[in-house]
Amino acid sequence: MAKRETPMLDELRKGPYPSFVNEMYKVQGRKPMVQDLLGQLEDSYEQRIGHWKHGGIVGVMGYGGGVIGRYSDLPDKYPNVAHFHTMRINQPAGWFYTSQALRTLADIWERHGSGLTNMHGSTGDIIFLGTTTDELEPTFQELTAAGFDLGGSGSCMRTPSACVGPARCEWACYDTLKLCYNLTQDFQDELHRPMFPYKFKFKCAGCPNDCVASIARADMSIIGTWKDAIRIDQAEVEKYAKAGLDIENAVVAKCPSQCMSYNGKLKIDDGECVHCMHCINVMPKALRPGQERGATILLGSKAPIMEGALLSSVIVPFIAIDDPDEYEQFKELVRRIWEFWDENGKNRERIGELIQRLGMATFLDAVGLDPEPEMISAPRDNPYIFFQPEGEEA
Amino acid sequence: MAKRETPMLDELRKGPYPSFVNEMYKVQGRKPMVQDLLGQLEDSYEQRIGHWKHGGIVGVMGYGGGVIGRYSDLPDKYPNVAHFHTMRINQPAGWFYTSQALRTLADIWERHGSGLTNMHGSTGDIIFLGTTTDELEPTFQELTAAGFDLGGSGSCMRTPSACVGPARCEWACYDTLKLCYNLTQDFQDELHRPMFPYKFKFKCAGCPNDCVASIARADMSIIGTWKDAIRIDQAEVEKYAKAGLDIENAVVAKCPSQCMSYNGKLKIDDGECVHCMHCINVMPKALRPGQERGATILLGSKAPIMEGALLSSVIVPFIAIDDPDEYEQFKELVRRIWEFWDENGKNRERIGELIQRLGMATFLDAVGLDPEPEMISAPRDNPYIFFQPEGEEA
Amino acid sequence: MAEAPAKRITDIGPPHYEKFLPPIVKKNYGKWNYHEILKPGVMVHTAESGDKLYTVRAASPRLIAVDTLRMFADLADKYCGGHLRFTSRNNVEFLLTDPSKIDALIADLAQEGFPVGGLGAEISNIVHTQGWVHCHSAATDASGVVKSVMDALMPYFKGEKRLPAKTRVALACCLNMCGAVHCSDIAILGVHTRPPKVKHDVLKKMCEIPTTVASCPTGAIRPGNVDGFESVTVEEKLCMYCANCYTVCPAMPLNNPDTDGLSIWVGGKVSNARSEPRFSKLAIPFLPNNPPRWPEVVQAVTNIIEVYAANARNFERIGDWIERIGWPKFFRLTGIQFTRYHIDDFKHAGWTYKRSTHIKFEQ
Amino acid sequence: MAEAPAKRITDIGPPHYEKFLPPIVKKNYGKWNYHEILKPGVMVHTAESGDKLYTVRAASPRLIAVDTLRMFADLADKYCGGHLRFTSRNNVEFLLTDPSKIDALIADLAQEGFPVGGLGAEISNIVHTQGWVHCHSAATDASGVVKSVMDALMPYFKGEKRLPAKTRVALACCLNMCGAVHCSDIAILGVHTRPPKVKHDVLKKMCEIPTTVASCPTGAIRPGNVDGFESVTVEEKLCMYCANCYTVCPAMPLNNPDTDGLSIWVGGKVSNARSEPRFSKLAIPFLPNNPPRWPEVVQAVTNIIEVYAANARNFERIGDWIERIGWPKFFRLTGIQFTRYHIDDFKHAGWTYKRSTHIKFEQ
Ligand code: SRM
Ligand code: SRM
Ligand code: SRM
Ligand code: SRM
Ligand code: SF4
Ligand code: SF4
Ligand code: SF4
Ligand code: SF4
Ligand code: SF4
Ligand code: SF4
Ligand code: SF4
Ligand code: SF4
Repeated sequence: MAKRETPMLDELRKGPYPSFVNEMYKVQGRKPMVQDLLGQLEDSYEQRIGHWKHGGIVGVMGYGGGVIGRYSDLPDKYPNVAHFHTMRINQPAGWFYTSQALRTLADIWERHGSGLTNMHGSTGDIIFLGTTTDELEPTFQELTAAGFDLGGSGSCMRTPSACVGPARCEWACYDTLKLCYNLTQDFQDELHRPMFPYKFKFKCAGCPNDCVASIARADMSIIGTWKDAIRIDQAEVEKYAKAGLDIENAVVAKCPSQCMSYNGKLKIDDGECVHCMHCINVMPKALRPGQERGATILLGSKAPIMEGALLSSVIVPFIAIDDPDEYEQFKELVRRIWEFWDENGKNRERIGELIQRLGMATFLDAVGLDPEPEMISAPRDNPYIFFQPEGEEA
Repeated sequence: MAKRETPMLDELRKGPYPSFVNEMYKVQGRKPMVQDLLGQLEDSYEQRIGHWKHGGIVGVMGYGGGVIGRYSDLPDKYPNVAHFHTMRINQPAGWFYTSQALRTLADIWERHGSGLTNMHGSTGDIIFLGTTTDELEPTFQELTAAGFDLGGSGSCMRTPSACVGPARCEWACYDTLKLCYNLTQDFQDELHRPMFPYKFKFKCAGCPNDCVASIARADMSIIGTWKDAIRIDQAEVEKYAKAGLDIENAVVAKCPSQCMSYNGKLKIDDGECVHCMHCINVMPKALRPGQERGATILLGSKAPIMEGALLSSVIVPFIAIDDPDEYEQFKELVRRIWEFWDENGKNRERIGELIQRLGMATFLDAVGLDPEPEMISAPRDNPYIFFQPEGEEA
Repeated sequence: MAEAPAKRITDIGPPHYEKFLPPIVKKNYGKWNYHEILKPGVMVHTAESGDKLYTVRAASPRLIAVDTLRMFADLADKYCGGHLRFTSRNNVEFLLTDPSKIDALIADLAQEGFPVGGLGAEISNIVHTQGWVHCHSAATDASGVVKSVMDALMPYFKGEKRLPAKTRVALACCLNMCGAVHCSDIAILGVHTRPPKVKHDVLKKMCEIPTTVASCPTGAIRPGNVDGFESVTVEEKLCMYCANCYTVCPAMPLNNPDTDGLSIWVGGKVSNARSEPRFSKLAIPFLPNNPPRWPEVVQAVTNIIEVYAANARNFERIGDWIERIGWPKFFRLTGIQFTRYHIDDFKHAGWTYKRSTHIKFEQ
Repeated sequence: MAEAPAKRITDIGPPHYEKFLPPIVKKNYGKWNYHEILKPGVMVHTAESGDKLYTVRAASPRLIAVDTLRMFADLADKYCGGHLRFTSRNNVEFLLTDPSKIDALIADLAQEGFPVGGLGAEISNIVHTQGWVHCHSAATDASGVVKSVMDALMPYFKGEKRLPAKTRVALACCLNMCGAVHCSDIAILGVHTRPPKVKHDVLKKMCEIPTTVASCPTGAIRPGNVDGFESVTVEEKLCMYCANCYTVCPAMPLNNPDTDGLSIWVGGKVSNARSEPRFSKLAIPFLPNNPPRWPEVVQAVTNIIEVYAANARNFERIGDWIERIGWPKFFRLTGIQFTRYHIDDFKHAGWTYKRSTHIKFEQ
């Protein structure tokens, strides 16, 4: 069949930024599937509308997720994308690869799919973009043989992800890669076999800069922080000043809690510091997070559907999260939260929405956490208090 | 009948702050009603519970409000307060009196009621505290003969009030007393004959200091402001500095929009000023509001019942409100707002709650105001936009 | 009601304020230039004309006998041509043109038991409500609590003790909040803590069932057939004791000597000075009703004011101060216990959850 | 599905990350001391040991062919012992120990069409989603819009034009917001603007009526009997086109070539640096779907970035900048029209009303 002309898409082969259309061209010669993808996409561009139908349930044996079924609504015109399913492959923590590993993945997908990928999906997975139902199981078996496994989809624990953390970043306050890997391994069943009211995402950020956007995109956000004083190397501060950094305006004046002062020497009132990272970000050579390190646990962020978007909110102001006991305690908390969600969550109700519906205090009671003022920006301003019998002795 | 002992209340006759119990003692000798009031109140103190029943509907001929009916639930024990109704008398704007006027009021209440008053009630009225149903009409006739009239109660326009404004305050940006009086007179029918879904309160404050708490306690808050530059008398600034005022820290650093600077001379970037009054409050001799004066109109504040407390929000960022035309235009807006409320408001739904239920944009359309960014603290963060047919061409 | 006879005077409104303005005010109306606080309770306003108006502000319990009105009238005649006014916080202000008379007036007022003060950064009168003196809805008394608290705060009223900024205290005896306590530096609020007990016999006589059902903000009231006739039942788990049902239906009283009490709220403000107006937030969920002196309430309010006075910077209202130090520190400094009740769980609760890692740790 | 045969490997999870870490990372794991940005797209991390790790960051369209994976692999072998990683914004990073090889690598990448940049205060890759390439729910394409916008923003990616702070752009092709655009400095969001057209025949085959009804955030979907069989109807006045019904029920498509389009959002952020994380707010309610280059969107985004770059102070994210100047001024400076759509009318709308008189007036 003669290749359909794609003048509109070809427009997008021009320009300085790397072109996804060029990527399609790289494989279309040997992949009829991609020829039809280009064709259908050109139709979409001409008609300003998508041409995919809802995905049916497809997958690999024994798993409830990891594959997004996709079918064309123009199967006669573009038979090679009549089936065009996506596979989600759990990325290595921190998205590190060797050339060897990349080639292995490339070869598997060359054999079984469109040859197109997303490196990576928004949740963090490697995305194998487009294959047929028959190819799912063989692809899966080659992947596991090569030491890879599927990621999550549907109402399950989704593939956790982590910032580069201690592997390359001087600010990591806990080992994000280790925690991400540990959670992924310990919760394989929750990852592959949807049994929750809805999706649940973990994202591990090593410090408050939050380079994996965990506070906006994870049901549970684990964000590194420290309790003790910021470490200051006054000599390096001096050098920054000499090098022309306006410490007064660029650092001191921008400190959100106004807890710094500078006059040749930099002073920080660490009890007032809110650990925003700004001063450290600006003077990485002179300032470093303290040494009593750990993480703040926040819960509930999500996109708008359906009660409106949420940012995660603090449920544990500080925990040390390093040795096996601390890991176990943390995972115990996670299990209690899931239990509470299982028992009370409505279908397609995220944990963040559930907590708002039933109330933070109810949630804290259920999972065995004490209320702390660090969990709120301000106490209630309405007098609608549900006093409990013991209320009077408050 | 022998006077009941009131040991607990007598406790409250001691201490430096003027005592309401002493006030009751002043009249109880000649007012059995107050003797019984003291008695019943002592019961309440002993038993830690009130002894008043719900008020039935009592009032004066032709009026639907201005009287709060009140009945004792211990009528046998305290027959003189079996009826103990309150009359609300519309205060003169700004709460100014002559000794003559005070004596007139005192004499009327001496003749017809308990002899106890509140100067004033929270809405602003003179409160005549406690009389019987028979005395209501005679009291009313003596009051009107003396040039006074009742205030509001029930689902009507409530008695408007105003800060002292131009009568004594150098910061009044419009004539609060004149507007308050004008509204009260023009809306007498709305004041005396409840015909709204619920109460509607006006409060007139001459500047953003808001000395009548209008932004928290009025359905419509009219708060004076100015558009042009703050008037600076640099010589007086100098004097404040000499007198020891730390202008840098007490004024410049406290400016919420950081639009001031001081080095011998005080500079203000008036385009950035948010008219918070702080600098003027601290240096009244040196700084004065500008001369292009008027008011910001805000709508909707109220106590918690039932959707939660509200502060008023901006519906007109600035209007000049001085000459008759401007008064008429303003009252036209008020009437359109009442119309919208009448048509759409549920029983006991305040205007502020109604706007939140139907949406600000719907309200603006209905009353003929254009949306302006000054009406909001930030645009929506949720994507749930009700596009209208013309939406696409937005 | 029947229509009023023709000759009967109605709808005249209040007297025109101009009739009551002192000559100096009429002359300088809208032409004031600046003011100065001369001493506690005394200030002078200077007009562009150079005229000076002296204001002496005296405390008032707000509930006053006609005898006191007459006494005020006498003092006004004696000292200022019969001119006086009341304030939006219910203090009384004498308006003098002759400064030499100020001290004599203050002496006479003291004699009568009306101390002078409450200007500027001093504590002014407590805006309050009816309580057991006149309202059926009260969960506590108003005047008695106010008297007890103000007795303790007199040094701040008289300017003997300094405060960083204006500090507004208000009281409301039930959630209707007639005292508009929702935006006060310190608010005292009467609260019920038990659901209404439905009196079915009264209800069928006095209440409309739909209105009663609709009155509940949480939808706790359900229409239902109770032993034979139509009435309502209360889903007690959903009740947060607001008493709105009682307001519309006398058959649903909540008053209870042992479980009614008072709550303390902090950090609200009305003015736009520096920070924007702000709601008061919960500090203490419940204190017992303990007449005649309410010692627990007096102690709680005094404690907050003392901690504030000792820690805040100049011009910081209580809410501005807390904003700067953060709520955790407020609870630590005041020794007030943080409880589950402090965490909002009404309609917009999610807005008060801490959605960042901006956290302070004690060093 | 049927149980898997015993020999079949499952539930092994991803490879352990340590297998892929470069030796220098293993050696200095958790012992990094500081970093410096050497030039656009190139930074060095220095360990406590003194070791130095050089990172070269290259742009990626995210949708890449296996050929490109192999090309990356070859470059990694040639320049850095086969070690590389991808970032949370889908760029590719080569991890070098020998700084002398940096320029050659950059040249090879340029050769292949992969420019280097996106570090620090530069524009980095646009987090985006599937669009017409793979999703049924898309109101617009993802990759094509991103390509068009990034072509225009390359000077900011390459550091040829400076920005006051990190500026994160994201795109999501429908309200599900897989691109998590709700907290981005600039967000591009595909929107529908017409209610779903119910296909009753499909519905009865494929959808559960209760689930479909429950899926609507505004309760616009009512169960109802339509010509003979059970189906649902949509109260169009209550519909705000979120497509959540379509997500759970294929019989309720909203896609429409003429009324689907894109909206622009600004001022969101994720980091806790200086200010707390913040949602993006509506800037432009609707721009038409105009493939292949979406000029209206490109123009709108570039305009906002240029106005921001020209007016903001150093370290001010777009949201911080707007917070300082105020929204009215943002609309004035950008020339964007303020409309009724900007005023929130969802559940917590009241929170966004201006509840103070802190207003600026142009002089
Ligand atoms: C592939 C991916 C977008 C991408 O191009 O990267 C994606 C694609 C889809 N998402 Fe998503 N989501 C993806 C990350 C996200 C994220 C971002 C994140 O995880 O950080 C979000 C926002 C954060 C969150 O979880 O709220 C996200 C929020 C949603 C939602 C809204 C959920 C909500 O509660 O608001 C839906 C709707 C749903 O779940 O039914 C959704 C649904 C979908 C579906 C399955 C469409 C549907 O309604 O069934 C999309 C399949 C597209 C396709 O054909 O491939 N997707 N989705 C991302 C997953 C790849 C991966 O595994 O790495
Ligand atoms: C007398 C006064 C308190 C005082 O001691 O000063 C008062 C007394 C009552 N108020 Fe009030 N309110 C008074 C000012 C206020 C204020 C303050 C203000 O106006 O600035 C508010 C808060 C602001 C507001 O309007 O929201 C206020 C909010 C309420 C509410 C709650 C309304 C709401 O929407 O939340 C109710 C309940 C109701 O209306 O049914 C209420 C109801 C009542 C009732 C009528 C009790 C009832 O449920 O029927 C009280 C009669 C007490 C009595 O027996 O005398 N009162 N009420 C004030 C009127 C005096 C005057 O006319 O000057
Ligand atoms: C007399 C009165 C108006 C009236 O018509 O009755 C009044 C009069 C003045 N107020 Fe006020 N305010 C009066 C109630 C208020 C209220 C309303 C309230 O308390 O319910 C407020 C809002 C309180 C709040 O924000 O919660 C109020 C907030 C202010 C402010 C702003 C203070 C601040 O920093 O937030 C100023 C400016 C200042 O004091 O520096 C001010 C300043 C003034 C000045 C100096 C204005 C002037 O130049 O004349 C007046 C005398 C000083 C003073 O401290 O009282 N007035 N003032 C009220 C006296 C009440 C009382 O007896 O104490
Ligand atoms: C590589 C990466 C982490 C990863 O595991 O992949 C990363 C790496 C670094 N980030 Fe990040 N950030 C990365 C995504 C993020 C994200 C997430 C996102 O954009 O979705 C954020 C939150 C963005 C937001 O707030 O909306 C993020 C907010 C920061 C910040 C705070 C910036 C601010 O002022 O708000 C810093 C500190 C700074 O740049 O001064 C930072 C600093 C850094 C440093 C300098 C940390 C270090 O010492 O190594 C790293 C390189 C500099 C740079 O500018 O990229 N990183 N960084 C991500 C690179 C994405 C990309 O390809 O561009
Ligand atoms: S989140 Fe913190 S630790 Fe992680 S990469 Fe970013 S800056 Fe480094
Ligand atoms: S980390 Fe942030 S809050 Fe703490 S001192 Fe530095 S700038 Fe200030
Ligand atoms: S509100 Fe303004 S004008 Fe009115 S009294 Fe207070 S300070 Fe003066
Ligand atoms: S009025 Fe307020 S905002 Fe304006 S300059 Fe003075 S302090 Fe600043
Ligand atoms: S606050 Fe409540 S109890 Fe007090 S007067 Fe108002 S309605 Fe009555
Ligand atoms: S007290 Fe309030 S919450 Fe309880 S039933 Fe009555 S109206 Fe409902
Ligand atoms: S944002 Fe919407 S259209 Fe785009 S991938 Fe996600 S679900 Fe599909
Ligand atoms: S598009 Fe959204 S709002 Fe409209 S009917 Fe469907 S679910 Fe309801």
